Amino acid sequence: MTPDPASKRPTSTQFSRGLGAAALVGSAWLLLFGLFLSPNDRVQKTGVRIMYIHVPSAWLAYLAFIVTGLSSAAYLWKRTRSLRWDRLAGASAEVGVLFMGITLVTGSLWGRISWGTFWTWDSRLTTTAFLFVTYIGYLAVRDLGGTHQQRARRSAVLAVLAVLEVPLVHFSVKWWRPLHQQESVAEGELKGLMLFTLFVGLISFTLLYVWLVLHRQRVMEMDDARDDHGLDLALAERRNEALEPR
Amino acid sequence: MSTWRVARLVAGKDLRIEWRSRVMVNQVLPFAALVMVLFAFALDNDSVLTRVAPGLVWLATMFCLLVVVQRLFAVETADGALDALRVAGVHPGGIFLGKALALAAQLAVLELVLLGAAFVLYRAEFAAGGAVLLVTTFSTATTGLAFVGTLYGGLAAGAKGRETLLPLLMLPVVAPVLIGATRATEAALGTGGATPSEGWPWIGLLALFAALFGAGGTLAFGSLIDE
Amino acid sequence: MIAMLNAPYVIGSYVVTFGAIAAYAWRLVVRARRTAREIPAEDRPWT
Amino acid sequence: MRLSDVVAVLGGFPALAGATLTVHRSEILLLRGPNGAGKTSLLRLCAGLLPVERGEAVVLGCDLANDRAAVRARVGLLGHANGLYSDLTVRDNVRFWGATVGATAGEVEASLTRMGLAGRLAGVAVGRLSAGQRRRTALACLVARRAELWLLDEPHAGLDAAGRDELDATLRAATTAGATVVVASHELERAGALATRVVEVVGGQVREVAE
Repeated sequence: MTPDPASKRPTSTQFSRGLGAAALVGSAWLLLFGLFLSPNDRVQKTGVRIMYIHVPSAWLAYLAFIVTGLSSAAYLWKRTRSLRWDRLAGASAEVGVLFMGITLVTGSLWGRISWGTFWTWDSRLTTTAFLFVTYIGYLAVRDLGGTHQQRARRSAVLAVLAVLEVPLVHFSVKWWRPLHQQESVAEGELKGLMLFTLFVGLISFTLLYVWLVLHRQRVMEMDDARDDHGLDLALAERRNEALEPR
Repeated sequence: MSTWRVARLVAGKDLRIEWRSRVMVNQVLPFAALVMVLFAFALDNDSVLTRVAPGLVWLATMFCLLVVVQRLFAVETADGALDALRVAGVHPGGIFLGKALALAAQLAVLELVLLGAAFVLYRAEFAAGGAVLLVTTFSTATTGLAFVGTLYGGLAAGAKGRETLLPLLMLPVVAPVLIGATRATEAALGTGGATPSEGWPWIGLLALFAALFGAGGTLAFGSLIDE
Repeated sequence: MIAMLNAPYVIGSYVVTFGAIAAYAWRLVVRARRTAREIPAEDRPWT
Repeated sequence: MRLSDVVAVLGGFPALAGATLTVHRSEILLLRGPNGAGKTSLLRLCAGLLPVERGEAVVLGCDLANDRAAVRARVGLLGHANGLYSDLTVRDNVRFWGATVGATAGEVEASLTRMGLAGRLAGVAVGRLSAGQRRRTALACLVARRAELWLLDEPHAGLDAAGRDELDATLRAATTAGATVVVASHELERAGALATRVVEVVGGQVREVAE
């Protein structure tokens, strides 16, 4: 007897399975190159190895928030209004928060090695921390309840406001401590195998991002469908209530 | 009814409520003074206190902002007045501007008291040359805070009783005001050898902040309090 | 190689990263299975 | 006002499950039915507070699905909550709600008199009033709002005999002036005498009641 594959992996398709496999292979490569095959950096020594995960996760987190902002705008715009945009925004924000959390943890571990401290009030770091908190708030607002349309409208407005907020926070923090080192990451110095490893990291994080968002978004769609389905059942029950003799 | 008339009506109503209930005078201002005293306990050093006085004034303002915003929307949700406002069909942008106006007026009083407390308790020094900058800083920062406070307060109130979310949503957003207003106030008071000319760029940031959230709030407030 | 300077920090960051992603992905799959049982197949248009 | 097969959802629960109802101009319609039948939801839906999930709802000639803003200013809703500011006086409350539709000072005073609130009571903060007096104040606000469609949820609750008489007279006067009134009430005798038509709400649906 073969189990129904659809119920074991309800959110996967051939495409997403391929994507997942590619993401796994990419991650394995990243581990291999990042931890073993790539050489130590002259300046950063072993610290550079953290960069292979830190930089891609930071980039993808920013990309995720851009996707959230754009799809929220697409939801608010009347002609493209669809709950699909809302779900994409939500899924992307959730994965973005995950990656941003990873960015903060790996960043402070890297900072401990390179600067001797877990945290500095660098504008990039601080903006990142604020983004993290802002999108945690965004996810909390998504959970507030109400109809799907209410959820979508509230959170879309919030996401667009967050887009306004980010540059303001960034520039205010930047002017606040102007004397700090500008470049915290020495991407420009990476060459050869190190650059290749960073590239592997970027590819595999992109694959992971797409896979996670795709599945998260499908789970949300199922949740929404379940709510609608529940409504139909409740509706039928409610109608029977009226038929009962009094 | 025009947006401005709605704004005037709502602001007048909120200030009248404030005048009658005296929550600001009897509760928020004592709380603000208390916070200023507690800062002194925590920092326990006169020269440090004088140095950080502008920052503490604005930090205390942020804390009180949370309290005032919650009160601002509690009067609407307590007896279903928010629903009634929605049914009354008044322009939501007008409600936003009106409530922001009332909030700004209350914040202005609060900030005056906090600034006075900083002079008395922390021995902050006043430089006459920075008076214009000081007034400009306080008015632009207050405008920005009032817009953000009303916007996020409305979001929390529209979401029915989830006011606990307010600090999490609002504090990250007002961070630029905290930074900008602190630096500009330092420049105006000459704290730590700062000069007024260092303060003016921050006014630009504060004004941009106020303009962005004022416009955003007027447009978006309807969809936040609706339903 | 693996016996390197600051190994706890480097390895720790890899463990945190892939641990967090794997935990999140696992949670997604579990949730998907649970929800899928409650809805008819036609509500999954991608299959 | 016309509802056809309207479904409305409140917190995932179908408060209205296919309600169909037509209300004519100048009618006083009584909604009766057990608790939880959907009376309040029906009123809130007509006021544009509850979104129409399915079906069609046309109120005062405007489709609620896309023109709620146009309806809102023209209806008056008295829900379970009074929608009053407890720190303000009776007069201030009526003046504020009247001002949202541009009522003059004379109209405000007339509304206060109508509900027996003129005089000393008008200067008292709403928070210090009894429940019945608050209800009167809310009704006075509604009078000042000059609505074309009055939606009243248990308006008689808490009112004394004089207040009920004043309310009934007010509603009759409003319908004579061309307004339409929908009342949800459990006090069938009182409201039944007032109403020109009665329907029953059960299980989120509306049933006509044979006279």
